[in-house]
Amino acid sequence: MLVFDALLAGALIWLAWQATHTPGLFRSVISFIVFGLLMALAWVRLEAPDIALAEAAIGAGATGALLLSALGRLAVTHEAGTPWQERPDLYFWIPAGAALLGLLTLAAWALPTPGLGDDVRRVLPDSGVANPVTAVLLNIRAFDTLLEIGVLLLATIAIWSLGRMPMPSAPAVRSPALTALGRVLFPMFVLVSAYLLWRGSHAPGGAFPAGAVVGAGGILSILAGAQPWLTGGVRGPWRILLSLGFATMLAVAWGVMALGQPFFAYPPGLAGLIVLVLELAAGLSIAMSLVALYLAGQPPDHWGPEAARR
Amino acid sequence: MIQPESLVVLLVGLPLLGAILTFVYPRAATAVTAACAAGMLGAASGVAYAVMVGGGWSQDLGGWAPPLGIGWQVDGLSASLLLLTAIVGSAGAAHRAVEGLDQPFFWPLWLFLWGALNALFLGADLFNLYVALEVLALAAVALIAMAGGGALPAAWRYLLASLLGSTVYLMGVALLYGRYGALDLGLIAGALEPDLPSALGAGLICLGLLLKAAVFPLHFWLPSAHGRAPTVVSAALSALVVAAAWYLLVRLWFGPFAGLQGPGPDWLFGLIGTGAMLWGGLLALVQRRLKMLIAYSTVSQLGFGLLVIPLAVGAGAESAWRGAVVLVLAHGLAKAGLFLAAGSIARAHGHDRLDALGGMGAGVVLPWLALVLAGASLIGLPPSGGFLGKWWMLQGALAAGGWVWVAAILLGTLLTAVYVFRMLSVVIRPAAPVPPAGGGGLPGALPAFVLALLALGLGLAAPVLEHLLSGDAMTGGPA
Amino acid sequence: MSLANAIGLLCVLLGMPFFFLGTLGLLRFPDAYTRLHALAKTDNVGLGLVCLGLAILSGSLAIGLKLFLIWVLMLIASATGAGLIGRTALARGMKPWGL
Amino acid sequence: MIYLVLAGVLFVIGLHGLFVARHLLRKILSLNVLSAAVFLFLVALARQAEPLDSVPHAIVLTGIVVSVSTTAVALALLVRLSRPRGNNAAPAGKESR
Amino acid sequence: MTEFLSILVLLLLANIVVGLARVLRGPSAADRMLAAEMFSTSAVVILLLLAFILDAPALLDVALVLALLAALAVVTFVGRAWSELEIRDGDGTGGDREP
Repeated sequence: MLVFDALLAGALIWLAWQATHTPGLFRSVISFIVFGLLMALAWVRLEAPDIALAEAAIGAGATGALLLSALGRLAVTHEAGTPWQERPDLYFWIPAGAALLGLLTLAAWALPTPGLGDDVRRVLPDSGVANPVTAVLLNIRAFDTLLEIGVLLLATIAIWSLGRMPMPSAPAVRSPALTALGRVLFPMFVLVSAYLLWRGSHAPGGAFPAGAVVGAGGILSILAGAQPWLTGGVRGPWRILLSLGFATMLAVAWGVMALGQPFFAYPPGLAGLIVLVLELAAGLSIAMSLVALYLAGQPPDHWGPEAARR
Repeated sequence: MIQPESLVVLLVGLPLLGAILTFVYPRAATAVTAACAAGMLGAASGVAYAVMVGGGWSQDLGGWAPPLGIGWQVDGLSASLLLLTAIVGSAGAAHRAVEGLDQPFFWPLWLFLWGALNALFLGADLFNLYVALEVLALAAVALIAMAGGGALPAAWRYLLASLLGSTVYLMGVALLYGRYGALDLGLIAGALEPDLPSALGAGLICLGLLLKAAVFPLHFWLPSAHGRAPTVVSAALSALVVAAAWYLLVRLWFGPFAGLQGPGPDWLFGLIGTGAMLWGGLLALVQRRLKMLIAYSTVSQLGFGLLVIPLAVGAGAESAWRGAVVLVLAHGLAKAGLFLAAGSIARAHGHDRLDALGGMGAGVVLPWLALVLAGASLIGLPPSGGFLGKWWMLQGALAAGGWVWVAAILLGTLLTAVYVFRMLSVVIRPAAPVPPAGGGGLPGALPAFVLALLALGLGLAAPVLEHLLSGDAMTGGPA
Repeated sequence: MSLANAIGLLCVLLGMPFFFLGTLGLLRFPDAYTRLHALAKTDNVGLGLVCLGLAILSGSLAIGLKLFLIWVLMLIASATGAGLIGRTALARGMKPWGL
Repeated sequence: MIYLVLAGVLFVIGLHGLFVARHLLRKILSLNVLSAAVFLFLVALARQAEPLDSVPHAIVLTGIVVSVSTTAVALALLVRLSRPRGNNAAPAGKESR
Repeated sequence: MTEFLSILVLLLLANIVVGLARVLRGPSAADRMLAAEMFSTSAVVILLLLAFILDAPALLDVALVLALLAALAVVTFVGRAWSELEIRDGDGTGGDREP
């Protein structure tokens, strides 16, 4: 397997270089998407299936779609500048980079990596779930997750505050196969996502990949020509749904205080249920947020023909 | 009697709740924000009072003790900054509400910014601080971009600098976690040894924070972002967001990284601080726009705050430490006042070019008054907070025999005085006719005036401040 | 080694050449249309054989079903993708090789 | 160990790319490579711990979501920047009710 | 048997690495996209094989998600990106200003 690791590492480095340094924006974006794909393999090799799942759903799927559609919306895709080979600042960068790399490697060499594996294992029975990663995410370090869901909501608000969504300059290709794809696949997305959510309590899975899968399904349906149901105005439930995960987490964090518990401390016995509720709400909001992020701006109040033509 | 622990929960929960409400029901935004501001002022005062009475404390979130769980810590430093945030946040909100600009999504973003700041001032967990930093950065970027047009490139630069800073910070966190298996500040402080991984980790964390704090020579993104953002946003960014990065730097340096202190880093930080003070001051001197002048002054004033690192060791440490904190507080109040006043003036005149502004006259009396008072605090005229801070810092420096830093502080003060006088020289010009539709009159400038008064009066609160900050001096954590 | 295992392994093994040939086609074929063709073989047959082989190896119905689902999904993706790319390329006036 | 070194190399590549890249989209890619390097470093550390450490996994999951969000905001801003006088230059106007 | 499957995994990864040449060479955007699609199929197979080698059924789920999202990238590409990029030979190394 050492050969596998070395090969993977080599490919990742090459792809990262392609993504950041070689001319041709499209080539870079594709390189980055493949980079995400191979990162999923790296996570597997590092025994982190949860992250592999998230990377497959978010990294390879959603980020790829975000990048590609942004690339399509850019007015200018040509690049200026001298080829990097001719840049004089390389005389600074090569030694500096080598020094940084050397320091990092030396430091990594010296790390004893104590880790908290034992501690997590010890408290796992109290956390209400059997998957340690889910336990850490939604119970032990739930405040991190609260802020993280907050970041998703905040990103949506930030993007909406930039203005109306920029319409793609050309409509998506009309193809009967594509429409069919949207119709056939969307139930599949929901199904797989429900399965991941259910698995999350005892095996890799949970709200994040599940939400990301549904979100990706939503993006795919939009691309397949489905009328996006997400509207921008305050009418309709969308703002509530977008903030549902965040609001639920906040409500739980405070709600337990009514039961005499400290902030965010789940009452014993209820932990499993609370985690499940949080996962459902968070998953829903993650899915909605990904679609909203993909639209890259505030959607129109009504998706009429005039909105599509604009 | 309300537990101070629940007040702390309120400080983080309330703005986040408000952010949701103002997003879902924009109609009620002003009312919700007002309620949040009132609640936060009360909670922050309560927390500060609790610290004064009983000293600082730390609390675990979710009943999980570190190293597994996330902790919060409250001490004089964090309490005073929480209070500053509540004051500046409320004043900014009031200014905005009076201004009557109806931009969609301003309020949720503002409240997110506020909540992230509070979470930062409370956090005692390296990774949790990272997430809070990201929330802060995203909210700030969106708020800057609200000015549209020329603010977009500024927002972009800010976003990139901020993301780079937090990623570098996270790399440092990863190293420290690999070394000590803990993310909690207190646990790392207890275990720290000066070896390569710790030094590299701490170095990366400091580098990331220096970038976020726009410390010279990493300040390239700050002036345009602060100068072009909407007025209230400039105020919050200059008074609070930069202070948050400074706070984190100081908190970490005197807390977990205390084992790495030595003459080398001390001199490095001191020189950076001096450089920021002089360079920022010189550039502020040559600016042509009022808001840009104030923005560059932030770079310069931050240099004073950074001098705490070489000064707060050895003899006179406690005095220098107190002085630096008070200086940052006074700067926050004064700078927010300056920006709000400048915003009112710019609105009245329709521009903020220094050479074309008219003097104090009908319609712009209050803003100019606020500008004068806040400027006095910035220079450090007694009895302002700026005076008290510099006084304490100089005392500390003299006690330690740090003549270089004494000279640096005096030189920096001189520069500050020069650029503040350049700004204020406009006052004595003949009053220019203000277009009647300008609307920058009394109500909009009232928050600026209050802030300036507070900055000026802060020096009178010396005994209170001394008491508040004495419990946790230098330990970086609850005693 | 049981017979079922041998058959499963054989299927996996048989699937492999399609991947290598697919890459070969990707590299050596002259234009996007012909490369599309090479790719389709990999997705349909190669993946199908591997999934079949692994399903036999696992001997579990649940895993077999999951593998089948994966294969079907990849089929749909590859068919639509190929159709879309081909159609759009033609519509944009990209000339097929040899015409 | 090989992954720790890989993380270091990716970190340097991302850092360099961020500074020298001309096109802004490429800066976003560089930032993503940079954060991927940090995540890789964390998980590689978790792999070396005994027993396997779940905390970095959770941290990285959080980090991935945060990085997607920031990437999305950066991309939206970038699209606005590249079309200065498009149909949506300045975010103004009344809140839609 | 695990050793045998491991060798197959290694070969598949090598296959991807060789295929990267198509991403490098292009010439058209569609070619690069095709190569990426090919990689996602290969990655799915690698994950399937690894699931058996490491006896980690969770990896099947990862493969499932990858298979499900395989269509997303290519559909986005055709629908949103390609129309703007045109089908141009080589790379955009022209001298336009940066945005």
